[in-house]
Order: sequence, then C-alpha cells, then structure tokens
Amino acid sequence: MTSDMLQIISESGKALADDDTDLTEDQLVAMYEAMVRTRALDERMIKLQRQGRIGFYVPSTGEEAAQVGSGMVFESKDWLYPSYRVPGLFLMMGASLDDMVANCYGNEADLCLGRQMPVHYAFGKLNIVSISSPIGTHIIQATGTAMAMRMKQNNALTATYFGDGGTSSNDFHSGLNFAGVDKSPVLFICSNNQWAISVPIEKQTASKTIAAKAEAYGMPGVRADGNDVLAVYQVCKQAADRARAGEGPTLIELMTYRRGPHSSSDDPTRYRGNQADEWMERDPILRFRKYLERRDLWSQASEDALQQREKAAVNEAIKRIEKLPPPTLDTMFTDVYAKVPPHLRAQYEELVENEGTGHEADPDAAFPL
Amino acid sequence: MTSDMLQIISESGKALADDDTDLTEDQLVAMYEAMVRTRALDERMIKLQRQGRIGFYVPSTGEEAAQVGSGMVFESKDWLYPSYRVPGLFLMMGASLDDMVANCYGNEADLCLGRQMPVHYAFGKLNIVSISSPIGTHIIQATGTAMAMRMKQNNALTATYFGDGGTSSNDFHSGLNFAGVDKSPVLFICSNNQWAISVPIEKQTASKTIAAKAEAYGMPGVRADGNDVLAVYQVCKQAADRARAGEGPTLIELMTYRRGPHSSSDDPTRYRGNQADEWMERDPILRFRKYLERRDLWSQASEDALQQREKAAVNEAIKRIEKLPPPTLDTMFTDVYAKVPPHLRAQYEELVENEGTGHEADPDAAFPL
Amino acid sequence: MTEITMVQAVNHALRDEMRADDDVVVLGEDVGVNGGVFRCTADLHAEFGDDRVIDTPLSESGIIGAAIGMALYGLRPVPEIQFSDFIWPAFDQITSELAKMRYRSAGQFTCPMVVRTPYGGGIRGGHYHSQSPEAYFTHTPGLVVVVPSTPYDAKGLLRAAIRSEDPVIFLEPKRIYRAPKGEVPDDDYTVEIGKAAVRREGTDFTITCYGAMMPVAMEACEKAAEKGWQGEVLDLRTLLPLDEEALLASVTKTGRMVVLQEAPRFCGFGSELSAIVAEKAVDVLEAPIKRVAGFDVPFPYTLEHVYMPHADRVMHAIDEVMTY
Amino acid sequence: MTEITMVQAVNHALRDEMRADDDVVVLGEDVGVNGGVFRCTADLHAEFGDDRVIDTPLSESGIIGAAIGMALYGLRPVPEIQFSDFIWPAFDQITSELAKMRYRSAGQFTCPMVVRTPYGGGIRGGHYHSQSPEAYFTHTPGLVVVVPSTPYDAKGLLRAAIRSEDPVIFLEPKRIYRAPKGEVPDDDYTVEIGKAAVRREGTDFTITCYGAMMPVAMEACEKAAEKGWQGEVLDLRTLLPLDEEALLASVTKTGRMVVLQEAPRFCGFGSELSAIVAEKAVDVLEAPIKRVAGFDVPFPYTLEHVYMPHADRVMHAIDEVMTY
Ligand SMILES: Cc1ncc(C[n+]2csc(CCOP(=O)(O)OP(=O)(O)O)c2C)c(N)n1
Ligand SMILES: Cc1ncc(C[n+]2csc(CCOP(=O)(O)OP(=O)(O)O)c2C)c(N)n1
Ligand SMILES: [Mg+2]
Ligand SMILES: [Mg+2]
Repeated sequence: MTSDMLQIISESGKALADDDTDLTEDQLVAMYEAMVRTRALDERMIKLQRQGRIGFYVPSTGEEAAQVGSGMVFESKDWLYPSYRVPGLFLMMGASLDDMVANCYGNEADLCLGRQMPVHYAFGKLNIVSISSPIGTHIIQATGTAMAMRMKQNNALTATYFGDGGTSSNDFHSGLNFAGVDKSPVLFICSNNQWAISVPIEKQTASKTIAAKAEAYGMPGVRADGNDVLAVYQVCKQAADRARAGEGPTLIELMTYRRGPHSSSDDPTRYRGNQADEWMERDPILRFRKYLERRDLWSQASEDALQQREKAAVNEAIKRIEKLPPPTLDTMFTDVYAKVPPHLRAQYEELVENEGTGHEADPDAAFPL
Repeated sequence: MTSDMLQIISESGKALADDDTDLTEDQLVAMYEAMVRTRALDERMIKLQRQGRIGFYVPSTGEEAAQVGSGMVFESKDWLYPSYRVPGLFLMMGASLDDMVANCYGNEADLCLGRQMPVHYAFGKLNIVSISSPIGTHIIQATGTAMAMRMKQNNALTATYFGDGGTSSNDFHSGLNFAGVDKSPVLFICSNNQWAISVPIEKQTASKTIAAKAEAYGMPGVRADGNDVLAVYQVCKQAADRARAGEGPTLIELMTYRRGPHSSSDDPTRYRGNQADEWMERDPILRFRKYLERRDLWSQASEDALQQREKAAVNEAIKRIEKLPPPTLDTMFTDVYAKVPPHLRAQYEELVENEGTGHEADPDAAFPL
Repeated sequence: MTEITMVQAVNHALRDEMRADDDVVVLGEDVGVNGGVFRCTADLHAEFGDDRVIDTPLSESGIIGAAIGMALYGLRPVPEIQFSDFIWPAFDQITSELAKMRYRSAGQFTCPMVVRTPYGGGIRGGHYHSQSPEAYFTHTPGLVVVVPSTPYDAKGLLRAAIRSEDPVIFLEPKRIYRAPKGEVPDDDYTVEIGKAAVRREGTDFTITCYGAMMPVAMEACEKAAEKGWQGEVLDLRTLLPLDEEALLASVTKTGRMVVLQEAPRFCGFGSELSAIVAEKAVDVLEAPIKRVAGFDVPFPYTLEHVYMPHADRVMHAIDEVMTY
Repeated sequence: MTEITMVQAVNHALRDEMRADDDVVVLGEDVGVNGGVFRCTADLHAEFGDDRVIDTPLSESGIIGAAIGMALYGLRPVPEIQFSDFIWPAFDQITSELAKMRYRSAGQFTCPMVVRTPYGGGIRGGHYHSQSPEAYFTHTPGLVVVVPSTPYDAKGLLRAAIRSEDPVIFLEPKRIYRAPKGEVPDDDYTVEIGKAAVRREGTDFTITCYGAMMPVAMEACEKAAEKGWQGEVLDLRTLLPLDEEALLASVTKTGRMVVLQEAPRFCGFGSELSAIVAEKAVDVLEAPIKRVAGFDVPFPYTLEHVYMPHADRVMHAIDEVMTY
C-alpha cells in the first residue's frame, strides 16, 4: 500500500496519530455492528445460493468498512447510486432485512417484483437508485442528479459506488467529466478491490492509482485504506462537507480486496492463487473490533450477543420471505409504461387465455457469472 | 499560455534558447512550404463552398503548425487516424491535390466514391485511415492498430488526431486506457483549439490542461505551443522515439486556436466575440516565416513564388476534378460487403429498371454544421 | 394562428413548456448561446440562463446519462442529440437504463424525459448526418417513439411528450425543418401521443408514412389520382405504442398497402406494419404489401437523391399494388 | 466425430483457427487465464499466450474499437462480448464504424472480424443477461449476423465467419451452450454463411427459427404431428444476409407460417420474415402469419419461464394457422 493513502487504525487495531474522529462512541459501536450485520447477511445469503434456494448472490466479504465508513456521512436528502457490492450500505440507510432478502428471492415481496436478478436492489423511499447490471451507467446518472441538486441549491449530495473495473467504463469518463465542469456535489466512491472478475488491476489501468484519475477531471482525488473504517469515514466526510459547501465533486479510492469469488457463479481458483489469504489478516471487521476493544467499547460478551442477534435476524427474515409466492403474471406487463398500452394489454390477455399460469421454472438453468 | 508548454520560436519569430532541432535547412523550408500549401488549399476550398461548387468544407486556418510539425515524424510504415481538420498532414504524407479535391466533390474520382461528405478523406495506400464523422471513435481504433504493431514488434507507430471536444468522447477514454495498459506505440495528438463548435474549453473539461489527462492512463502527457511548428515537431519526435523504442504511448496537447468557423455551416459570431483577432497575431505561418527569414532561409521572392505556385496547383487540380461525373449508380450497392449479396443485387436491379439514372440533386439542401 | 417552420414550432414548444414548468431543462451540445446547430433552442439561453439551458461536453452518453439522473430527481429534461447519427454512444443509457428504469424498479424510480434529435436525409449530410434510426428504438420496450411531420404536430406532440410520464424519443425530420411552414395556434394545445392521422382519405390503397415521408406520400397520391386511384395517407406520428387500430382500419377499408420509410428496408419499422397486417388482416389484402424504403446500404452522400424514396418510386409501388 | 457441447464447439473453432492462422487473436473481458465466464476461450491463453488471448479493461467500446484497429492492420480479431446485453457501449463502434468502414472508404479499408457474444434467455439471468438483440444488428447494412443452433453449426459457422472478409456478429444461444451435445467432425469443415437449414421436412406449415428456438420449434412440431400436421422447421442460421430463397420455397410449399423468436415481437427480426412473405408470396398464404415471440416488455427474472416462448405457446400458433 502506498504512502499517500489515509490510515487511521493500524492493521493490529492501534489508533495512529491522526485519530481525531468526530464520531461518538455510540456511533463507533453502531458502525461495528453494521459491519457485522453486513457479513452475517452475506454469509447467509451465499449459503442460500449454494443450497439452491436463491439463484445468485454477490458477497461483499472483506469490503464492509468501505460500505459502513462511507454510509455514515449521508443524510436523508442525499441520493445514492450504488454498485451490487454494498448491501451493508442499504442496511445502514434503513433498508429492512426483509426487503433485502425478498430481492434475492424475487418474489411478490420484492420491491422490484422479481424483475431483476438477486442483488439488483432499489429502495425508492431511501433515494437508493435501482441497480442495473451494466457496469458504469449509474456514474453519470449520479452526476445528473447532483447537477439538479446544485441547481436547486439544497445542500444535498449524491454518492455513487463502483469498482476498479468500473473506472474503465464510458460513463466513468462522462460522469466525472460532467461533474468536474459543473462542480456538482457528488462523491465518486471506488472500491478498488483489485479485481474485476478475473482481471487484475494492472490489466485494468496503467494509472498509478485510481485517485490519480481525478486530475483529468479537475477535481480532488483522495485515497484511503478501505479496510479501515475510520479512514474511509474521514475521506468521505471531508468530501461530503466540500460537496455540501458547493466546492464540487471528489473521487475517492478505497483500497481493499475482493476476498471471495466475484459472485456465486465464479471460481477464483481458476485465475488467482492464494493472494486472498494475506487479506484475511487485514480483515476490516477484526481490525475495527481490536480498535474498539482497545478503547474499551467492545467485549467478547457484546460480540457473542451481536453475532447471535444478527444471525437470528437474517434467519427470521428468510423464514418470513421464503414462503411467499412469485409475482403474479400481470406484473410482467405493468411498469413498462406509466399506463399499460393496448398492445401489452392484448399480450397479457392472450397469455392468460392460452396458458393459464401453470408453468414451472427450468430447474437446470444455472447462471455463470 | 502556461509555462509548462514547450515553445521554440517566440511569437516574433525569434529562436528561444532550446533551439537544438535536428531538422536540416531543407526540411525547415519544406515544412514552411507545407504550411503555406495547406492554407492555400483551405482558402480555395472554403471559397468553392461559398460559391456552391462543393457542399461543405472544414478549414484548418491557424492550425497549420500542428499538422506540419507532427507530420514530420512519421515513416511510411506508420498508420494515421486523423481528424477532419488536418488536410496539411495528408499533403505531407503524399496525398495528391487531385485526391483531396476529388473527395470534396465526391465524384467518380473520389477515392471514397462520394460516399461521405467532403473532408472525410481516406488514403489506403498511405495508411491514413478513413475519417468518419462521429467524434472520438477513431482514437481507440488507433490503439488497436498500435497493439497489433506492438505484437508484431516492427517499430512502427500509430498517431491519432482529435480536438479538445474529442477528449470528452467515450473512446478517448477507452483509447488511452487500453494503450496505457498495453504500452502500445501510439501518439494521441490533441489540437486544443479551445472550441468545439460553440462550446469553449472551460465547458468541455475542468482539467487544468489536456496533457494532464495522461496521468489517468499512466502515460506521459506533454504540451507544446501548437502555433510553433518546431515545438510541435519536438514533442512529437520525442514521443515517436519513445513509441518506437517500446516505451509506450504519449498524450500530446498542441495549444492553438480555431481561427475560422467550425465549418462552412457555422457562424461563430453567434457565440464568441473577436477573441479570434488576438490569435491572428500568433499566426503559425507568419511566425515560422520570420524565423526562417532570421536564419536567411527565406525571402520575399521565395514567398511570392511559393504563393503563386501553390495557388496555381490548387486551381489546376480543381479544374481537372470539377468536370468529372458523379459516381455511377452501382457504387451505391458495392462495398457494403466484400461481395454484393443477392438482396442488394435485387435492389440495384429494381432501381435501374424503375428509375434509370435521371434524378437531380435537390438544389436547396443545405448543411447546418 | 401563425405560420411557422418546424424548427420554430420545436423552439416555441420548448420555450412555452419551460415558462410553464421550472423543472423543464434543456441540455446538449451547442444548445446554449449558439441556440443549437439547427436553431431549435434559439433564444432559450438568453431567457432561461445557464442552469436550464446547458451546453454539455461532447458526450452523448453523458448527455442522456445526466438527463436520466436529473429526471430521477424530479427535473423534466429535454436533452438534444445534435444528429440522431450521433446517438449511439448513448444507446446503452437509452436501451439499458432509460427504457427499463420504471420496470426494473417496479415503479419506484421513473425518468420521464424527451430525447430530441433531428434525423433523416435530404440536407446533403451524407453517411453520418442523414440516417433514420427509428427501428432501433421501436424494438425497445419502455420507450415511446414520436415523429412529427408538420409544424403543428411538432409543437403539439413535443408539448405532450414533455408532459408525459414516459421517456420519449422525439425524432425530428430535418429535411422538413424549414419548409413547408404551417399554421400553428398561439395558445396552449397538445397532440395526443399514440394516435395516427389520416392526411388524405382514400378508398383504393393505404400508404403508411411518418416524418419527412409524409409529403412524399401526399405527392405520390396526387400522381396516383391522375390515374384515378384514391390513396389514403396514414401518418403514424407515434411509432411506439403504435396506433394499430388506425392501421388495420385503413387497410381493411382499402385492401391494399404501401409501406413507406426512409430507413433501410431490412428489419425496418415498416416491416412491423407489414407483419401486423399479415397477422391480423391478411384476408383483406387484395395485393402484396409493397415496401418503399431506403436501400440496404449505408446512406450515401453524392447519390443521396437517388437513395431517398421519392414520389416516383412510391408511384411504382402504387402501380404494382393497384394493377396486381 | 466427437460428441461435444456448443461451448466446446466454439472453443475448438477458435483453437483450430488460431493454430491455422497467426493473425487470429481473441480479446475481451475474462477471456484469458479465466477462459471466459462460459469457458468458450478455455485453454487458449495457455496455448497462445498474452499477445493472442487478451484480457482487456472493462470497456466494450474499447474491445470492439481496438479490434477494429487490429483488423484494419491485418489481424483477424475475434472479440468476445461477455453477454450481448453489454454490447451497447460498443454499438457506436459496431454500427458507425465496423459496419461502414468498407463502404465509406470504397474498399480501401476493411475490418473483417467476428464479434462473438452469448445471447438469449434460459439461464435465469434476468433483465441484463438474457436479451436477444439480433434485430438491432440485422437493420444495420454492412454487418453479417449469424446464429448457430447446434454444436456442428457453431463450429462450422464460426470457422467460416473467421475466414470471411466481412464483419460478423456471431450470436451464441447460451441456453443451449451445454446441452444438447452434438456430433462434430474432428477434421476441418465449415458451414456456409447465408444458407438456412431445413431441420424437419413438412408439408403443412413452416416454422422459422434460429438459435435456442430451434429445439423449441422441433418440439412443437412433435406435438403438431400428434394432430396429424407435418411442420417444416426452417433454421435460418444466417439472419443477414438472409436466405430468402429458402424462406419463400418453404412457405410456398406449406402455405402456412409461424414465425418464432425469443426477442420481443415488435419490430423484431421475425417481422421482416412476415414482411417478405407478405410482399413476395402473399398469394400462397392460406392463413395469417402468426408470430410467437417474447413479450414486448423488458426480460423478467422470476417469470422467465413464462416470458420465453415454449413448445406449448408455439403449438397455440400452429393450431391457429392450421385451423384457420
Ligand atoms: C458493461 C458491462 N460489461 C461487463 C459486465 C460483466 N461484469 C459484471 S461485474 C464485472 C467486473 C466488475 O469489476 P469491478 O468494477 O472492479 O467491481 P467488483 O466486482 O470488483 O466489485 C464484469 C466484467 C457488466 N456487468 N457490464
Ligand atoms: C459523437 C459526435 N457528437 C457530435 C458531433 C457533432 N460535432 C461535429 S464536430 C464537433 C465539435 C468537435 O470539437 P473538437 O473535438 O474540439 O474539434 P475541432 O472541431 O475543434 O477541431 C461536434 C460537436 C459529432 N460529429 N460526433
Ligand atoms: Mg473490482
Ligand atoms: Mg476544438
């Protein structure tokens, strides 16, 4: 890791010199709990996928600090354009476990009515914009929202999350370029987990860092240890303050590592050795726990209680959601337009007339990515 | 103009300290002649357009040094992916005036058979790749060619030209990113003439310079006074040497100014004041002429002879080309595929049968861009 | 009523909607001080300022992507793509994002907006300033595709589009941008999206058309009338959702059909019209359905006048269906 | 002869062509060490190395743009787009550049290459891992569009595509990537581009299909046979240029036609087939031309099995044309 990267907690959990965080002790504990909650959800969901109970999942193991440290800086008027690897962010912003789980089951309880694959969440009430699969498209959309916020002068901000691979996309370029010119209040948060499926960062860009790309767009670029939740918080807080003060966008690079497979469909042993092991030792949760323990904010007892509580909460949500039926057939035809147009009404009617609802999903279909 | 910009000839034509060019006196004179030739062609063609004899034209007035200074560094094995504003480059590389003029008439002598608008040249024998209108698409293509050259290890290089507006395009981003990772031998040459039609550079990017964008792609970015032909030559030569030596790509920013309208369809008085005037004084041809005169390489007599010769050459080419007929009807159907497929053969036959060739072009059609 | 061009009609629609609703903003290349390369946004910058009339960097994907973000937040953006030939860098935003946002979020997020873009040949623009891309959009569920053919419709449809809750691709036939002029009311009116217009009643055959092909269809019908054949000109105006009822009604009445479009024939929009009739009204057909379209080649420059469908070529098709 | 999957057939075609011609290179996301997310490029990196099997940055427009530059210079690139749903960032390169390079330069520059990409539903991929984009490409003059439906054809067509002088969009039906397996010769062979295949001879009706719909058409014909109706299955294989002769011959023989595709119906590829028949063979039709297609909505995840055309739905259409 290079020297221009902010670190506040050392890998062994010691506070480094510049630990002047404005976070209260309650907040610190809440952050820790959020990180553990995120992992509890992830671990349970990937198991569900392995058991064939949901079709697909994307774990964020090892990237909890990036989600939780950044999630601390947003207000309810802010808008978020997330990637698929930030479930913890949603929980922090107020998404319920039921909503998260229902999305992965894609059944009638899913806020998106099972129209997209698992992990493609959308939370309208939380201003968390619908995730789509195409990489990068949301980055310029985030800028557009931030341009509107700047026009309205309401001190709100937009934040968007993407990976190292996402920096190669067309709309990383347009998103940062438009924001730079407009001085829009937007945080571009890159979780540099060093892999885009099987492609390592060296094949993704020759830039020395991701943060260095900010200069091309006339905005500050900052870097933090993405496994250090306080460092993440600090760079995001500073960027957010600047954004709210009308000083424009920031590109934030959070150095971390994708410890697990890209998704439930991926087998990383095909393309990388045991590099992941060394990152086990840099585990963001463990590190923060040591820090809290040093500050006497955490104990084995609180840990045990938390672990039990969070796992139980996930299991209960699954129990509630799993038994619900799939979305009804008519949901295939609604929401294409504000009103169902005649040709879609006709297609729906023909479907119901000809086939009823008796079809079964193909049990052999398997997703490779 | 900022200090990190290479200048070799002062605006008054004086050689500055670092004038250690490797160019011979003959080469210097040839460069001057090429600049004058470029302007002679441009001025004549824009007049032809005003007279309604060709449909469209894009002048490069004031940007001759960028074309000629860079054009000196290429060898016949190199490949060029030009913009529409570098006619002088083509002349230097060996394009004939007849070919240039024929392209603007789009008649049977046009190497592209009148299939594109004027100024969308292609010179297969010179490795000067077909220009298309969409801005930026050629930048990543240039990288692709350079990737192939790197694989073949043949010391050839690719150069691509684009404007300040072009740096906002998707394929500026992909082009530089791929080249950075691959270390491809390619020169990315940006003529920063400070305008993209009516959009000034400040609205195009917040980057301090275009050259600064190089860092995002892990390659050197250099800047030269684009109205100083020797400075242009020097930065391009160094970049070319690096490319041939396997040291990868360079982003080159040539600071200049679009003195004329964007094209024959544009009226710059609508969106900018008389900013152009101050750039008249920085005329690249005048400046280089003063320099040559100081070095006793040029005189009024040589100037008069040159001016006369070049204008006459253009006029003769026009005379030869103008009288030629349009491409024949069958050329509408060839070259869509390597062989004309049955459906196109049928469409051609139907056309000929039903209509003959008797149609006249619409005299009122007028191009706005 | 005033006689104005289609460019002016578009300009007035934008101006009026911007006056009526502060959330309407215009963005694109050269739309600001310059007023657009076709002058469709003339004077808007002076009246509404930098924040609502935005000159963007040169990136179509940026223009549409930013507009989506604005629309999601509640603005009502009207992005301009300078030529529809340059819309492709934005196609990912349009087809993957704009068209699917409402559906994929089950209505939690919507991005109503109007993507305005001049399309079609007839201005000697060659290859990349002349194409007719409608079929790429009409195959994309979630989009509304509108093509006006008169100044009246241009203003009325554009106002309706701006007020609509769906994303609209608004294709402006640049060949008829400046002529002919047409009568346009000075007061507020809209033209309903999703409804075709019968431009000429007839009993012998139907010509379907839209945009700059409407006057060509009319001219061809004049020629046909000289032979005693009365053509019905159905100007579709909205291509998606299509006014299928009007299409089937006209063809049922006439029994013969000529499909006219500028775009290349193969898999063009017109093929859908043929397919619908062959599926739902094949029995009424007294002759094959003839298509008159651009040839299946890239749009040529010098031979533009041969490439583009004109009344004589349409007349050949009419001849064929009438004498079958 | 060996029994292999379509993935293996693609893989072997790439391997064999790369062995035969040093200029053939493969590029894309995860095609290298990882061997492609569907394993189509497995083992190629080990055999041919970094220069010929290139893991690119995450940019489809970069992948196709770079491939164009390579092809112009004389290489024979075979770029992979990981899912055809992600091809849109490259659509500008494909439609503005790849398709038009030969034409606009009057043959001075050409960029033969094969853009391989898996398409279609059936793997529970939802919205963005399931779409069938063929119609966007078949409306673009200058492209060749190929869709294999068997391992044999996949290998033979891909080899022919790599050797062809035209740019080919090679759409691989991922639903049948791994099953059924099929017999594939071990020696060199190609399948001619531009020729349809009759998969089942029949006299009563024609079903047109391609890709993963071919087995669905076959299954539907089995059901129809139970009613005594003999269907002819025409697998188009090449969509552009289309084997119009085979289409018209089959429909002329049977007099009835069902058009089958996974993609949304409206302005889909199948509409062109209807239009051609309505234009050139309307008299042979004894019934309306029925289309069975994806619904005109974005591709849903949970209801995928309802969305995708299956034999029962095809059978409804057969019933309609047979009992008309
Ligand atoms: C435009 C596009 N191309 C390809 C893909 C397939 N794909 C899904 S995720 C991914 C890698 C993303 O890597 P990165 O941005 O670093 O995010 P990470 O998965 O590491 O969090 C790829 C190539 C896609 N979803 N969209
Ligand atoms: C993708 C695309 N969008 C828009 C245009 C219309 N257009 C033609 S030239 C131009 C400005 C280009 O400016 P710049 O790149 O600075 O080059 P310059 O004309 O100044 O040499 C624009 C917007 C285009 N040709 N392509
Ligand atoms: Mg990553
Ligand atoms: Mg410029």
